Amino acid sequence: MTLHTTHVDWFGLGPVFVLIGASFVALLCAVLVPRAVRRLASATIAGAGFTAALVLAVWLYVDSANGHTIVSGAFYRDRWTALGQVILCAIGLATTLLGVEHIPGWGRSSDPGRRDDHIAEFFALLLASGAGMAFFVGAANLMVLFLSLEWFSIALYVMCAIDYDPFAASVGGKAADARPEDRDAFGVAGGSLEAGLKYLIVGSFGAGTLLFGSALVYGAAGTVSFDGIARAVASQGLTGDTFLVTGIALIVAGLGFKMSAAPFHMWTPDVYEGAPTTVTAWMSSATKVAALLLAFRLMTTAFPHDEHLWSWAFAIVATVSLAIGNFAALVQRNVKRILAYSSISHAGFMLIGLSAGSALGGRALMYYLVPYSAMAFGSFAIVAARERELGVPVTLENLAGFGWERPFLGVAMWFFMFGFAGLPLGGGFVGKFYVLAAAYRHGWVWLVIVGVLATLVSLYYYLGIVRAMYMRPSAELQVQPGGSVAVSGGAPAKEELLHVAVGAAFVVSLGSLFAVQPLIELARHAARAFPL
Amino acid sequence: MLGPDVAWYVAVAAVLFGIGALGVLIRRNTLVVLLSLELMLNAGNLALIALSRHWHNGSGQIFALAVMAVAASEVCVGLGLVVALNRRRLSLDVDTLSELRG
Amino acid sequence: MTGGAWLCLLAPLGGTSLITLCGTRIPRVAAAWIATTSVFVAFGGAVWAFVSLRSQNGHRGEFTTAWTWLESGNFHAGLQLFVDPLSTVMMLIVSGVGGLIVLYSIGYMDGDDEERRYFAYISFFVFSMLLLVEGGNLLLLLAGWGLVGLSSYLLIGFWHERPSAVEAAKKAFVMNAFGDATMALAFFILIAHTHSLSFVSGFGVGLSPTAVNLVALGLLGGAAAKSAQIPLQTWLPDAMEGPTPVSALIHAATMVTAGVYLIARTHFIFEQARTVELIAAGTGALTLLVAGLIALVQVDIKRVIAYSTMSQIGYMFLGAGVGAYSSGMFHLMTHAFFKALLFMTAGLAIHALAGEQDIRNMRGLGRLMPFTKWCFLAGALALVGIPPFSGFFSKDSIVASTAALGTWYGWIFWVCGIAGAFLTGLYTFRLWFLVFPGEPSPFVREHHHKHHGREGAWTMLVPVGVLAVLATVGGWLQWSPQWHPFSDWLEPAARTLAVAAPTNTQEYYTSVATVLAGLAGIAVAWAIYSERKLAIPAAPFWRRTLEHKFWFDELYDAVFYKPTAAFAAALRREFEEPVVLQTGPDLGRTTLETGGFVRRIQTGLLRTYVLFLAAGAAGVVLAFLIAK
Amino acid sequence: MNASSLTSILIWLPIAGAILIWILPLSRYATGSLALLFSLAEVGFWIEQAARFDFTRSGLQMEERATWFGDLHVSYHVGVYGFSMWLVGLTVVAMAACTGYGFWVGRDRSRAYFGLMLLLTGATVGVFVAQDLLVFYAFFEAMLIPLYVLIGVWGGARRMEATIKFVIYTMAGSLLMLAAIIAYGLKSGTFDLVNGPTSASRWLFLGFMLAFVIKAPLFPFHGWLPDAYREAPPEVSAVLSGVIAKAGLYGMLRIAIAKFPDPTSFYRTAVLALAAAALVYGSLLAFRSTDFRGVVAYSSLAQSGLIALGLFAGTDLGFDGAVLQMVAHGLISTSLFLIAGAVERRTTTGEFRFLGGMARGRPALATLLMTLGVISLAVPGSASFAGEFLILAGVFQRAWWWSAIGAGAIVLAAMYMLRLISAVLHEARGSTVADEALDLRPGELALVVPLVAGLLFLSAWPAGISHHSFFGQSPAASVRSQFK
Amino acid sequence: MSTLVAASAGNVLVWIVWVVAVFSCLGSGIAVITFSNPFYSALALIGNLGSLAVMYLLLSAEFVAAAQVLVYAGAVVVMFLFVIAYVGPRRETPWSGGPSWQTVGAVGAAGALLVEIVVAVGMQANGSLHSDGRVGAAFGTPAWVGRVFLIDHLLAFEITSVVLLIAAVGGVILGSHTRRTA
Repeated sequence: MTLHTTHVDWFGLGPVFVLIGASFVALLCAVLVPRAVRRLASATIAGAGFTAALVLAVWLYVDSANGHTIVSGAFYRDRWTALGQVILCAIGLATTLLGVEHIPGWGRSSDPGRRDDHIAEFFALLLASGAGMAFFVGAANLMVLFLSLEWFSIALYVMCAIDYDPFAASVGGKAADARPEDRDAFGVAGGSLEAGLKYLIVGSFGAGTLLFGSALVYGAAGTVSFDGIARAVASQGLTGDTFLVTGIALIVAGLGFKMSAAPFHMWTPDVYEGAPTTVTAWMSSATKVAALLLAFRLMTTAFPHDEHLWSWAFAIVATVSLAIGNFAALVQRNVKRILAYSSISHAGFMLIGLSAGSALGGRALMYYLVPYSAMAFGSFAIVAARERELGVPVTLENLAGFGWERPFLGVAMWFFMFGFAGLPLGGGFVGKFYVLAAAYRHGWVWLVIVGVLATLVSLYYYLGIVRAMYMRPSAELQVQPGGSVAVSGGAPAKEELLHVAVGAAFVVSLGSLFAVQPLIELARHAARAFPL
Repeated sequence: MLGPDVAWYVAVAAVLFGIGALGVLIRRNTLVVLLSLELMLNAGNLALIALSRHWHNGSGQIFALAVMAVAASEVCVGLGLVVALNRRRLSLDVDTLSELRG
Repeated sequence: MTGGAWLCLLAPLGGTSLITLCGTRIPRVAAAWIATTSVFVAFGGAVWAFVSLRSQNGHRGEFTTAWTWLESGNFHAGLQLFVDPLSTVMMLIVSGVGGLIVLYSIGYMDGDDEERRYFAYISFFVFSMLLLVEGGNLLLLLAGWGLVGLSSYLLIGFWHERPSAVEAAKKAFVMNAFGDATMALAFFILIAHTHSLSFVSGFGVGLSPTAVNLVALGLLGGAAAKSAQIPLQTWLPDAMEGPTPVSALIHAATMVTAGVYLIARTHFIFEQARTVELIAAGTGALTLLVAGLIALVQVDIKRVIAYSTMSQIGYMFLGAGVGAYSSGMFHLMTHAFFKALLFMTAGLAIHALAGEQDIRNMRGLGRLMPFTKWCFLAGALALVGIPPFSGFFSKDSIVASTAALGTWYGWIFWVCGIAGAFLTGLYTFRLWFLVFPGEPSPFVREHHHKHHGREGAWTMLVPVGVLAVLATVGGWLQWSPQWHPFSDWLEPAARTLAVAAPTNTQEYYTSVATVLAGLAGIAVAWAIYSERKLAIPAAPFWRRTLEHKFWFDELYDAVFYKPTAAFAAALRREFEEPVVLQTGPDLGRTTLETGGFVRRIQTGLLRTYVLFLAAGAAGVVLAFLIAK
Repeated sequence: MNASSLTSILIWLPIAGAILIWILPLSRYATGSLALLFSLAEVGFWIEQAARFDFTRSGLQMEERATWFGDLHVSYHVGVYGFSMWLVGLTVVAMAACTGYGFWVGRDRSRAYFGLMLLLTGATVGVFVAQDLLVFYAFFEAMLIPLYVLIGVWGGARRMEATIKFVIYTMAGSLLMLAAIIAYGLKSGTFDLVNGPTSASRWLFLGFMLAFVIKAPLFPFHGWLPDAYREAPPEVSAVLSGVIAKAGLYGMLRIAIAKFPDPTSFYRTAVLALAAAALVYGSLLAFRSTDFRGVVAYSSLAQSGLIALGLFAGTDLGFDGAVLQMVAHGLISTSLFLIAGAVERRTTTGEFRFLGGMARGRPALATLLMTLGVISLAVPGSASFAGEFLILAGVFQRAWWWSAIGAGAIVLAAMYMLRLISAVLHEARGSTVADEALDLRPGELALVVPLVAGLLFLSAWPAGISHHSFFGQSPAASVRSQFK
Repeated sequence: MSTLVAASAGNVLVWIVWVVAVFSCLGSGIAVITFSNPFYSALALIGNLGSLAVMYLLLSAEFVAAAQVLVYAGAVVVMFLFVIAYVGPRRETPWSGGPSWQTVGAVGAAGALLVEIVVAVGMQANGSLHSDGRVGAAFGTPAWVGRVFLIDHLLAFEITSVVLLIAAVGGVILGSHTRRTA
């Protein structure tokens, strides 16, 4: 019996293979490379991997004017995928830069031997999750969707928990009567573990939901491939089929979890706060890119006939996300939590573009992701810098004076906050404009109003961060700067790479304000992949 | 086909899914929560296989096989976390893992 | 001719600018002489304009425009001067009398440490006043109008450490601002209907009767405010807080008479709104009586003269109001002479007594200051209207014009005029008898001091002397029954209305009546204040009423100022702070509370999170099943 | 140099300067000098622009256009009309003076400070020259960013509240404007202000107007004003009241009135009523304010009302007067706030009960404050008188009572401004006024005197602006034809 | 005829097996979430997995059924049991803890999901889900599954291996922190 194996378009899967390959190499570093250079070696490999994948993705973009599926309809080789991969690889590269100086346990230990624990594995997981996301954005059937989702999710679960310190004081359960801002005293590493577990359980629940939804859709359409579903729905008139709509609903919930859209968002603030900040930076930007791009593809490719259902669903979810994210962020003191809620509200904004379900909405979504991910990454990176400086979680209180002490990071943070708030510093402004325009064109004036009101509420906490950085005298600062930096002999942390990463985010978010037309052209070509 | 219609299988899967979800929602022991998640994934698998039978195509079965591997992976990581929690002498009660909140 | 006008206008402005820019880099006396010279140069310019206008027989006047000052749509207002008989007369009076008074100020203000500021202000005033009288359109007139108000404010409040001076200055300005506002409203009507404010080209023609009445009322409001006529008179007596030369110049000779000039200038409009014009006359009549009465009880030498000024302007309003513009203008001129004279002699007295102004302390001053005494007497007689002093010629023709009306209100005006003459005699000579005759009182002996052996610096005495001569002979320019070059000169600009042209008979008997009334007043004054043959009538209520100036201040305070202030304070207390300023923070607080609520949902308990995920999924499924 | 690039230069030159200042590690003195140099260069470029502006030609001049994003027809489109040019001039001059003031008082953290001031300059100029709605909106919002920091960092004791309030208030309006912009732009297929059609939608009009009445502000949307004006550093208050507030009024003219003729006439009475309310209310509260900046702040509210009265009169005189008054009041309140700053520096307070008697021995301060005060209360013959006169004459043609209210407010203006003058300069010496408190120093004079000179020049020739803001004989017709 | 009888006899048998499998499946599922001792819960899960495997067989998915037993019961549950043994039994009763509305919400949400899906299935049951059910002999056999795997779903197959690898790495990382040396 001859087995005619399917043709594999190696080039089409190039970025994924490069990343996964780099991941294996990095993993080998963990055992083969001496500890002294392990950090450098694995970081170099990660950087090289992301760079190579980025180049390949750009090449793919150029070379994939006519989108089609490859490997028996499992994966889309088109510009939407390629553009998504470009963004993901860019974020990955920046995360690598940020991660080079990543110190497990926030550097609370001066033990030089501990410093490089699992650093190679960290980069391997980073590359692996990047590969999973790069795969996810191109998924062409529900099975690949589910599997690649789990692929990067599992990697992220581990990354969230990677910083736990097995020897820190056991304080679990004691926090019940402590205010969140007093939590500094407790082991942050415990937070990392808690974050990992919460993410894992909620994530698995979401995955289960997604799986069951996929099963129901499969039951309705008889196929798992996106265009096959659309064809089946069209040919058999399944638009109102109960299996199909229930399945779509469960898939919406499952994906909503990944986008951290309310009411599936509850894990987000905790996980973002508890996870190592490097990982948070990566998650908050890359996961959203992947989930939103995939969701847009899935909805418009597989379920165009049920647009009346999912566009409303996403509109409502967007509204709830905007409300919850912004209101909850108002009363936070921990900066990572504020940014986490902010990411929820931005998920709401991007869902507006998704819910419009039009080519304009797709462009808006794709455009929005660029400045958003730059700003999200950049702001978490700055939080990471402050954390490394202080050795404790960053709150609005201990951010005091930061802007003046670290002018570059301060200006960048200032810039990101105004950009998040939709003020015209950076592309966040145009992004908001774009998604609202998409909503308006869809006939949803109410959604436009919701969007602008949400922006108004959000101003308060974004400005609050700027205020904390610049308008409080640093004498108010209660915490002694210290951490590993101070203990290990006064040499300032090597932050050049972090600065480069933040600078890159800065340039991207600023540049996207001016280079709207080129970006939109890219997005337009990318959105041609869809039957819109 | 022999035996009940595919719909019955799917109904059973739905009930199993509900049981699993309920388990996650009412149990505090991390291990039992992980077990309940397995129930949910298995409910999905049952539905997939039943529908695979219904459509006479293999996608469902393959999907189910993949899900098994994924479930194993999740369990692997989940149990790793449990071990790590245990090593920090932390309770396995999920309600005590609430340092992060607000 | 226009060159003269421009020179006249700009010379004082140049003086002001020079003094301001030089600041403390020039000695005080230099500033004084810059101001004086500039005003005399202005007088030269006025003479130039007068002479060249005179050489152009039958010419009504000439416009000269520097540039378009304000322009919008089809409305244009040039920076435009108008040289005509009326404006040249005013230019001569303003710059002439002004020059004398500025000269006088050199002596009077000597030693004040802010002399430079004073002279900058006073030449600025002269500039403003000249702008007012020369302006070729109403807008420019209003500009001058406002600027004289401003300089008046500055000069009244010159001694700004005195709270009373500052208050008086503010009061003057605000009341004048009220007048400015009514005038501006009148101009708006004109612009809306005729698109023009220029004195040329069918000025004020084509308005509806209502409109023209309103315009005239608006103008009257401005005139009354500036000229301190009832009901806008209360600022003038307070304005005596300023230095005495200021009172002489602004609050006697020039600015306060601007209302009369305005009526004469805009008589086209007032003649179309005859009722309003008569209201102006009535206002004048009322004011001349009320002010005369109040003057009877004042004890501050300057205030007595100030009320006298109000009273005399009342005469001018009466004249202009009934249509005898040239009589009004003539009285304006003679009044400028004798009232400036009176103020300046009073100033000499005040100066000699080191600032004392209470007449009850001044008895017997004439013995020590003979020059002052005789000059004051000349001014007093001119004021009362005793022939051959100037006031006689001008005042009588006004009263005669009221007789010429021949209507019931005409006769009322006439009676008022005569009564006013009596009051004038009474209060003027009350002042005279209290201050000058007799033995010097101990106070006077104690405080009197001479300036280098004279009654004042020569810069003070010379202008007084000149004005004494003018007050005496200035009226001979015209005796309306026989000899009226002044009216003839003004005729192209402001022809006396036929109804207000008295016959010679009316002139004669009116003259007799006013002179007799004046003499009676003098006699009563003599009887009461000199020889004490008559007791002061004991009428406490009326006395108090007069001392409180008919309670106008109290009334305005209660009706306008206090309610406004209370309303503003209430707005702030009841609306601004609790509503406007609090709404934002309240909304913010509510928002934050909502945030706190949302935060409480975030329990940190994993199962809650899963619950939300499950419930959300259930909700979406339910919605889809329902909506499909 | 191409004339049309002047407009872009005016926007981007200060922004480039800001970036330069942020990058270069210069000393405080060098930073200030550099910033001042940029501000003055900006003024120079504006003079060049004014010189090249052709008043005999209708339509937009010195226009530049580049596609920003094509699919929604948004373009970077800038250019000037007569009135925008005057407002640009006001901006650059006032900003130069305020930058100079910051230099003079030696603001700490000079690089941040001067960079923000320059950024503010560029953004504000951008508002006045933007001819695309989204560009307009972007600059309109961009103004807030430097202002937020400037108030929050260099402001007074209660600066936090003030600045948050200010930003949230303004954003509340402008975000609804964003919604309106989106609706307008997508409905009409272009965001261009020059080519865009007029709209009859009342909702959109209200969306735009809300932003403008908050920015201007008009009663009762001025909740942010007293705090912001009091707590900001004096030069920032000067900018806020002198320039930024004008952006709201400019928006009414350029967008609300020009693009929404039908809604404008529908809501005319309502807006006029609001404007009149602002005028009277502002005047009354200015009259009861107990501090220097309070008086100027509320008088700014009153002036905004007055200008809005002129704009919504819809008559020739109203439009011309409004533009003239915008410039005149801009210069006045800028200089008044700078002087307030000078007074506060000498006495540590702006409260009237601690002030007084500053005129004696301080002739320059007295002369300038007096001059500004009387110009501010619109003494006849001054530039602001010309503006107010035209506005009220214009609105008189709409209905007489608006003018009557306006005229009454002028009397109130006299009351509060004289109160201010006498409380600061006159009467007994205040408890905080030391004998050693100096007169204005040459540095301060160099900032304020040019502004006052500008005002005096305008007083001598108000037609320079009033007749050179709109092309043609009839501004109203020009507005109706959307300035074409 | 005989085939029919045989079929109907087989059908009855299938039904019986099915009913038993369903009961044991659901029963053991409930047991999983109700036993207070996690050790028993894990054992109950084995029962559940087994009964599911029976159902897979009824659905002609032999290979999957085999994999189920091998992978799940053989590997996953054993792993569970090891860990439970490692951390020691920790008893905990269901329905306890959390905020007061947690339980109500839990029952509500899970019940709602269940009811909704069951209703959806029920609405479908008379429609498209009714099928004759004849499948080819190869259906579900390992060979067939392998073919489908390698031809139709090659990528899924590959991913699965990657996912497992990552999970293994993760487990190692989480489970093996090096000892502090100093």
